[in-house]
Formats: sequence, C-alpha cells, structure tokens
Amino acid sequence: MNSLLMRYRSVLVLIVVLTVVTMLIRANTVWLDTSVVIAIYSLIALSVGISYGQAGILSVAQAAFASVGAYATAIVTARYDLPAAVGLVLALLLPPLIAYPLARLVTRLNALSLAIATLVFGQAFDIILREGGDFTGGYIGLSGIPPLPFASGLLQFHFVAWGAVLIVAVLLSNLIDSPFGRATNTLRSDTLRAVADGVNVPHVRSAILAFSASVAGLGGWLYAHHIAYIGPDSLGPSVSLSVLLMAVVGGAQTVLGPIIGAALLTLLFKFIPSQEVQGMFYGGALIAVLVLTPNGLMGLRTVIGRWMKSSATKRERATANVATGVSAARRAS
Amino acid sequence: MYELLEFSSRGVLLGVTYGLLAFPISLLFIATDTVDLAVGAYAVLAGAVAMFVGGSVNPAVGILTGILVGVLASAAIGSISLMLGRRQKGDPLVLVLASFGFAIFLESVVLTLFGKDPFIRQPFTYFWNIGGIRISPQAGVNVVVGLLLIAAVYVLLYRTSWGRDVRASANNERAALLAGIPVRALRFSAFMLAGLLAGIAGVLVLYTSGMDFASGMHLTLAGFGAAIVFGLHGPLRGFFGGLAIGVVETISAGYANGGLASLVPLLFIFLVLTLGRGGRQGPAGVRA
Amino acid sequence: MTGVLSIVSNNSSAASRGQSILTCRNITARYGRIGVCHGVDLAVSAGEVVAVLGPNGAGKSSFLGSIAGLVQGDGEVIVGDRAIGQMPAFLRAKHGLAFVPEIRGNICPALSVQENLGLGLRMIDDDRDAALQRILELFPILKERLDAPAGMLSGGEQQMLAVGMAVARRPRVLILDEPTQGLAPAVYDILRATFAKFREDGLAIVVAEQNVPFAASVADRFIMLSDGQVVLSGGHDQLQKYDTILAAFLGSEESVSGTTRPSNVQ
Amino acid sequence: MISGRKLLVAALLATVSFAASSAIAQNAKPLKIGLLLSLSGPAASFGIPERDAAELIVAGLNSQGGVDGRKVELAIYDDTTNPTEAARGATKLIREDGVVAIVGASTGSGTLAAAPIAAREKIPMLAPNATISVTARESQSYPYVFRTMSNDLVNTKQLYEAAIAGGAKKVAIFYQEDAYGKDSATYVKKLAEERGAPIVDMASAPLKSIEVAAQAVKLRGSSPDAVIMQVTAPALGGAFVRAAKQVGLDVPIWGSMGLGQKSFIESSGAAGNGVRLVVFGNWDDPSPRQAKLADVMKAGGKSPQGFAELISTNGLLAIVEAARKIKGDITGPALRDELEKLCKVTTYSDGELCYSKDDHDGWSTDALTTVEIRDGAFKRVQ
Repeated sequence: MNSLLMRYRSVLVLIVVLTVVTMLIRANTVWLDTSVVIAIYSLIALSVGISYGQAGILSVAQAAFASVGAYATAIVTARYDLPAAVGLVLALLLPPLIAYPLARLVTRLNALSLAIATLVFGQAFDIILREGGDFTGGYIGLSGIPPLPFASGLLQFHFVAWGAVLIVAVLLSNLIDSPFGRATNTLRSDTLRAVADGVNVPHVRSAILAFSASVAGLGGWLYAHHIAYIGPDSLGPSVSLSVLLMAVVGGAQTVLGPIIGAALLTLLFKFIPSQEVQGMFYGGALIAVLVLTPNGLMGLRTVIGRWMKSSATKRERATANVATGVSAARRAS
Repeated sequence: MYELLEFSSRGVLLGVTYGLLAFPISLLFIATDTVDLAVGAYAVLAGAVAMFVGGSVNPAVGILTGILVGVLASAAIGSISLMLGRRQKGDPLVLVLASFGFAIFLESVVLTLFGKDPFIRQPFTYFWNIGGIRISPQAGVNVVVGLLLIAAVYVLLYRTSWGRDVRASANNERAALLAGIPVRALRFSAFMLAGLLAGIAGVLVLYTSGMDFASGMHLTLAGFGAAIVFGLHGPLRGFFGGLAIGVVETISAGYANGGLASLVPLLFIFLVLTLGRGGRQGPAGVRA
Repeated sequence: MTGVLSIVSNNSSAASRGQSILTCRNITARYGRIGVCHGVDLAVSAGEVVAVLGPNGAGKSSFLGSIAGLVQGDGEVIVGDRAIGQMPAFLRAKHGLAFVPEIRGNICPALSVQENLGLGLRMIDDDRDAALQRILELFPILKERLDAPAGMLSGGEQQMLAVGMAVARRPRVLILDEPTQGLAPAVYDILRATFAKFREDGLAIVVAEQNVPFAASVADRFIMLSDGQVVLSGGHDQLQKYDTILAAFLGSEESVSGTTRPSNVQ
Repeated sequence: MISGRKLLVAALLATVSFAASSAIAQNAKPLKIGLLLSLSGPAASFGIPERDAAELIVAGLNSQGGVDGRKVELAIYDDTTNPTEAARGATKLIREDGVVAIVGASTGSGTLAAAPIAAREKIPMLAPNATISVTARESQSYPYVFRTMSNDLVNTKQLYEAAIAGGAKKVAIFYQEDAYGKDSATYVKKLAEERGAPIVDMASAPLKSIEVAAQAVKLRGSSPDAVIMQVTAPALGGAFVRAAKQVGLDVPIWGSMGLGQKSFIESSGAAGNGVRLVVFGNWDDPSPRQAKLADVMKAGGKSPQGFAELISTNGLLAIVEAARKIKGDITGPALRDELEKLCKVTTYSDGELCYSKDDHDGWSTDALTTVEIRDGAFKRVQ
C-alpha cells in the first residue's frame, strides 16, 4: 500500500492541484482555455520527459509527432466525417509507427548526433506537411475540425484534456517503477552496463521513443479538436523547442516536471511586458535553471532535501564506517 | 553541362560561408566535446554590430567591433559552460540546451537593439567574369579569408602546444589535468576562439548575403550540417563539408522544384548522420 | 621486528625515518554523497617505494585519486614542504606530483606518442629535447612509434608511455594505480628496472597493486586498505614473508594476473 | 461630394495633438476593440507597425471625443506568429477584455485559427491579410470575417497584368515557400495559361533563405523577358534581386506588395534600381491620403514602414464607422450587420472600402499603385 502511494504520489499531487484549480477557474472561460492549452503542452512536454528524461533520447521532433496526431484526426473528422474516436486511434498509433523505425535508425547515434538527427527530421517533416497539397491543406492547413461530441463546452474539454494528462502520468509512474523503466534508466546512465545486463538497447530506446510519440500524438489530437484548426505553423519545429524547454525547466526526469514547466512557461508568457524581450526571458530562464538546478524545478526538491539531510547522514555514516572498518580489521588479523 | 558547372561553382562559393560557420562548431566540439547552438547567434550579433557601428563610424571599426562583440558573447557561454561543468559532469546535452537558451537570448537582444530589418552591406557594385560566370568580388574575399582561416586553424590546432593541449583536454580530460593543463581555462579560451571565428563568419555573411535577427538558428544548422558531413573531429573537414552542402543545396535548388529543393539538403544531412560513421555511439570513454 | 603483522590505527604514520617527500594526512574520498575512503595517512621518503594493497573496492584508487585531486575529497597533501591539498589537479601536477591512473589513464589515445610525451614535458622550462631524449632512453621502444596514435600501441607500450609522460617533467612523487593490470609478465621486469632507476633518482613512489608478488618485489613498505581505511601496514620483510597470507586476504593464492576477485574477503 | 467619412478622417487628423477629452461623455461605455497581432516572431515586421498605427489613430480619435462620446479602448494580444496563440488570444480578448471587434491576426494562418472562435462568439474580425481562404464563403466563420486590404487574387492579377503590359511575353516566377508564395504563383500560372502565354519557368526558396543564386541561374536558363517575384520577406526579395544581377538575369523584375518596405530597398542595394512593385501604399511618394497617415505617425514619433499601417487602420476605421451607425448597444452581431452595409468609405488607403453580404473582401484594384525603385526610394509610375 505504501509503495503504491509512493509510486503514484505525483499523480495524487496532480489530482489535488487540479481539483483546487478547477474549483477556482471553472466559471472563467479565459482561464479554462489557458488550462486546456497547458494540458496539451503538458502532454507534449511529457513526451519529451519520457524520451529524454527516461531514456536519454533528446528528441527535438516531438511536436512533429503531435502534428501527425492532429493531422490524422483533422483529416478523418473534418474531411471524411468519421467520429473523433477514429481520429484518437490514429493519433495514438500513427506517431509511434513513424517514431519506431526512425528511432531504430537514429538511436545508435551518440546523444548529440541523435538530437541533431531528430531536429533535421522535424524540419524535413515540416516541409513535407507544407508540400502535402490538399491532403494536408499545404501551407494553409486544415480548418473546420469538429469539437469533441462529449466535450463541447470548455469545462468538459478541460476535464478531458487533464484526464488525458492524468492517464499519461499514471502510465509514466508505472514505467518509472517497472523493470522495463529501470532498464531504460540504466541505459540512460550507462549504456555498456545495460548491454551487459542483457538489455536490447536499440529496441528499448526505440520503444520508449515510440511510446513518447504516442503521448505527443494524444496531445495533437486534443489540440486539433480544441483549436479546430491545424496548420504547419501550429505544431511546428518551434513548438518542439518550446516543449523541450518546458520539460527541462520543470525537470525532465520526473512525472510532474514537464507539467510544471508547461504551466509555468505558458503563464510566464502572459506576464512578460514587451514582446521583443521575450526571448531574453525564455533563454535566461533556461540557462538559470540549468545552472542553478540541473534537474529542473523538480530538482529543487532534492537540492533542498539533500541540504537538510546531509549533516545528519554524514554523522551516521562516519560512525558506521568506523565500526565496519574495525570489524574488517579484526577478521583480517 | 555548363549549367551544372555553374551550379557547382556557385555551390562552392555558398559553401564557403557554411564552412566558415563549421569552424567554430567543430573547434568547440574538439575542445569541449559538445555543440554550441549559439554559434549562429554570435555571427548575427557580430554582423549587426558591424553594420551599425560601421554605418555610423567607419566600416573597419565596425568589423572589428562586431568581431569583438562576437568574442564577448561566446565568452559568456564559455562562463556558463564552466558553471555547468562544475555541476553536470558528462552530459554534453546540458551545454547544448544552455547554448540553445543563449541563442534565444541573443536573438531577442539583437531584435531589441537593432530591429527586425535585414542587415546587409554591399561594397562591391561590379562583378568579375570568370569563365562566363559572373561572380561578386565578395565571393573572392570569402574564399581567401576561408583559406587563410583554414591554414590558421590548422597551424593552431596541430602545430602549437595550445592546440595539442586543447585536443588532449577533449580526448582525455583526466590525462590533461594530470599533465598540468588548466582544462577549464583552456576550454574557455576555445570558446573565445570560436566566438572570433563565428564573428568573422558573421561579418562575411553581412557583406555577402546579409541576415536578419532571426537568422541565427539557420546559420547554426547550416554550419552544423557542414561540420558533421565528414566528421566533427576536424575543422578542416568541416570546411569541405560546407562546400559539399553548398553544392548539394545549389544543385537541388537549380534542378528540383519548390519545397523538394529545400528537403534535399536536409535529407542529405540526415542520411550522412544516420548511415555515416561520424555520429555512432562509441564505447564508453573513447570518443566515436 | 617480529613476524607478526601490526594492526595500525588510522592516525599513526608509518614512515618516521628519512625525509618525507609526500605526506598525506587524514585523506578522504567520496563520489557524490558516498564516502569510499576515510582518514588515511601516508608518508613516503625520497627513494622509497610504498605499496598500497587491498582488494577490489577497498578504496585504493579513490585514495590515490584524492591525493592527485581527481576524486572529490579532503585531507592534507604535502609535497616537500608545500601543501597542495586544496589545489585543483592540474596545479598539484605542477607542484611535483605525477599520477599514472588505472589502465594508463593519463595518455590521450587520439594524440600521437610524440604529442603525448609533449604533454608530459609541457611544464618544464629548460631543455625539453634533452628531457625527451632521457625518456626515450628509458623506453627505447617508444622511439620507433613516435608518430603513431597512442591508442594504437600495445598495452605494455602504453604503460611505458604512461610512465614516461608522468616522469618526463621530473616530479618528486610518482603515484601509480595498478601499473601491472592487464599486462604480460614480461613487462613487469621492465617496470621493476625502471622503478629501481627512479629510486636512485630520489623519487618517492606510491604504487597501488593487487598483484602482491609484484608489489613485494618493488616495495619497501606497504599499507593495506579495506573499506577505505588502513587495516595493516608493514615493512619489506613482512611483505616478503607474508605474501601468501596477504594473497589469501586479497582472495587469490597466486595473484599473477593482477585481476583477483575479492569474493572471499567477506 | 464630400462624404461624412471624409470629414471624419479630416477631423481626426487635425486634432491628433490636441486633447479634447472633455467631449467624451463620462458615463458612456468605452468601445473596446481587440488587436490580435504578431508583435514577435517572423511576422513581427507586420504586427509591430500594425499596432503602432492603430494606437496612434485611437489616441487621435479619443482626443477628438471618441466615437459618439464613447472612448475607444484597445486590448492588445501578441500571437507571436503562432496560430495556437492567435486562437487563445481571440478567446482572451473576447471573454476577458470584452472586445466587440478584433483587428487581426497579422498572418493568414493566425486568422484562420482565430476566426472560428470569433465567429462562435459572434465578434467580427477585420483581417489584415491578403490570404484568399480567409474570406472563403463556405467557411463557417465567413459571416464574421472582413478583409482590410485587397486579396491575393486582386493583387496577383494586377501584378501580372502590369508585368505583361510592359510587353513581356515570356514570364518566369520566383516565389517564397509558404501559403502566399505558392498559391499566388499557382494563380499567375493559371492566368498565364488562360492568356495563352504560359509561364516559362518557376523557382522557389524557403522564407529564411539568404542565398538564391541557384534559383536565379535556373530562371535565366529559360530566358524569360520578365520575372515576377511572389515574395513578402524583404531579405529574400533583396537576395533574389541581387542574385539576378549577379548571374546576369538582366530582365525587368516585378515584385509583390509585401516588398513595399524600406528594408527591401536596402537589402537589394544597387541591384534594386528599376525593380517595379504593385503596392498597397507608398511612403516615399505617398498619395495625399496616405500622407495624412504619415503625418499622424510622425506626430506620434513613428515613421511608417510599409502597408501594415494602412491595413490595420483600415480595419479600425471600418469598425469605428460601423459603430457610429449603431443607435443602441454596440454588440458583435450589430457591428457585423453594419459592416456588411459599409460602402464607399474612404480611409487612409487609396480606393474605397465596400463590403456587402456577398463580399467581405471590400478592397479592389483601385487601392493599388505601381511603383519603381529609383535611387533608394519608391517612385510612383503612371
């Protein structure tokens, strides 16, 4: 029971915060709209958290996967009048179908080349979307995407979007706490060790990227039905970079980090005075976080915790060491 | 056939710019084992400063000030990398992210200080006619500067003790420390040198094709593509990688249509990255 | 001295005779929050070779790394009369400390042999050519491979290069971490002969080993670490006499290969 | 002949610097108008002057007594050239700021993303875009979207006609790789085929390109006697003009209205001399009406940059004009109904604005002028 609480503590925190926030904003359309956008960005940022935070794959193409999900549902619902549920299935399945083979190609690269390869992929995908002609709506994009039948109001959509975030948070908590998750974490820190442990490294890494692409696709699905329009600029390469920023600022290795990052950067944006200096805020925030708390804002927790605990444990350890040292010496003589 | 020749030679001239941008990228890779995504931003900053100071004082002062500002900017990211190095050991992506943040920062600085209009200077109003191909004398300047920089970088890296120490620091940091090399200070100096090279590249871009405040990432990617084609480990290879990408880009723009033409160079980089040996994962401790 | 090994306390210094070139007091080492070496003392005189023994994971490498400034840690490190314990690694190197880490970790595989030796020589101000010639006389085989990348050398050649680089700038203290690891026994002789020369030159040498026979053949004294603390120390005779006991302690009756398993320590 | 609208404009201009706020009735509810513009990101070069002009016009309007005693208030939202932000911005402006009409977004894709929301909330959007699909009849947003400039079909046709009027038979096209470039290039191609003089060759480049010599060589290969540039980015336009000069493509070059900016002239350098444009406004050699807007801008410490100032003020003045006709509460639907009745309204642009139930485009060829770059300035061509 206790271990279950531990495993899902992030999810529980999220539920509590969401309940309070929903109570506060339930009547305010603008805040509900902001909340939905945060939920969508959270999903894409979580997909960064999964690939980068868990498996060490810095993918700079996550918005492209979200785009696949958004376009898939836009095409089937707006053009062929199929239900949004069909769009959901496609949005969940198509991105990993693209991501897995891509991952098999790129995950054997070193971390740096991998990041650049995904960046190049994102750019190329952007061009393909624009050149997609009538199928993708080309440069203009697709409009007239119907709202979700069961969530036509903003409040309902708010629940649907955050429900999706909660499901992903649960899955991610499970992943982190599973043997598979531990395997990916091992290969994040030490590839050789993972190989020695019998982990099929290329497969595991690719599977993780595929899973993260599916999560991004879910975000894209929500995006399409919320905004009702999807174009090449909607979830383009610059969004890939923003969600990366969100995940890193919040803490890519945690469940809550990407969500916190998404909320923070989306809100920060509302309060920046002049638009020209916005980049200074964004860039400055990213550098400050990396320098001060390398594991993101969620890392602050451990920094503070460590600082509080450190003196106590130091003393304990010292005495313990003396004891073991003496007994070892006894045995030796 | 003649057309192909013209495309290729123009591609080479275009590639010189990319090659110049590849210098700082591969130099930093050699010195610090990571990639600085703000290199293009230094170039834009240097170009913008050169344009404005050059316009109000005189061009030579402008160029020098521009390059100096480029060096200062890269010194800033150098300091950041030192701060990061103390906390984050081993993860080269952290500096990549930080440099990306710095690139956004600088783009915003350039927009705020110098505005959104393109920066460009064109001192030459006549053309050279070489074998029927009209070429701006600026292209000649670029080629000469490029070749001089190749020679300078080569001598510096492979014929001086500074270069040997830089390579040693990147190859085996522990060994460098044990040999008494102040690795951190050396890396910092590599950042300054990269800023110098990026600044020179920026000034040349200003005088060749021009740029605007948002060109930084485009220039970084062009330079990175150039640097990676033949392997990140040698700035000289980066220069020729630049030429190769320039030729691919020009030929695809000349023969393909629309977005496809822009797709080809990207696919080229992607294929080189994934199929080539340059980016493969090496065994731990040994660089690939 | 009787034939009984003395159990020393953590704070007692083993070397009292002769002039101590390297003095280490209360050395600790840690990785992040995990301490692996606690309050170790060591003093080494000119021309003296001290072996640091202990099983895998006893903290030998961390102890040496802490002295060299490569591993996070505290404690006093004095070379000659200069306290260098608070300096970064590269400054410790400048003050006469030379360190050859495990698996010849002080060479740069991508650089040529010549460049590597250049690294070793970079801190001497006087005639570098003469210094280079001295190293090449010491290890003639390197002369033939000057332009080869160091990573292409055989293990033995790399070890010679590693030692050559370390002593090129004529340090006062030479510290080696498992110099025989992974090498053919033929190389041992070369190393032994080299140590003898260094000893004549008045170099203070610390060598961490699991290969007790080799250590016994070169060392004047030894200390033994377990769990990051000194549990035994003694002189050359004890080392000679009790090498079988030591070997048993280290978990290998005939530790020739130098890659003994610590399984039966516990 | 002088219409009430003209009087309005004249009065506006005369009093920019004189505050006469006492005229504003104390109790009247202000007229809230939203500006949904790209103040950052790639389209900031349009969004910033759009905002500046709108702010100055509103300041003048208020000092003059506002609209029938109501003060005009602007609520501004930066969509960062991002359609998602444009959609959010529409929601925020309508729900939080309570605007009754919106001028924006700066980009066609921004408008396409925001318009469905505005239509759902029954708030008119005055779109400063030439993008054709913005006012597509079949769109659900159509009833609430009005264009504040001539659309791409009008502009492109005029450009093509002007090019062949000069005697060109073999026309080549250089276009930028985006919605505008691609669609307008396709349209010119169709026009040319209808005329029986097909386009001889086409080349394109991404918006961010700074080097397009290869494209110029490609076009040179088909030996055209005129080149039409479907480009809005000054840097790209300048790069092509220079490249054409360099590779010896010495034929008349015609540029689209997006290039009617000072920075295009600067970016073209000496090679720009003789390049002709069909523009929506010209600040170097302005028509009398445009000169008035230039005066307003200068009084406010800004200098006009391109046609962005004209199209945002067009939208603003259309809203104001419609609002004046409403007797009761000014609401979105009421404004929409009045907007559809606006006709023969003059603003700072040339030509006349005329909306109707079936035409939300409003602007035609009479708003366009042909100019030529001479000695670093745009000169009107008769």
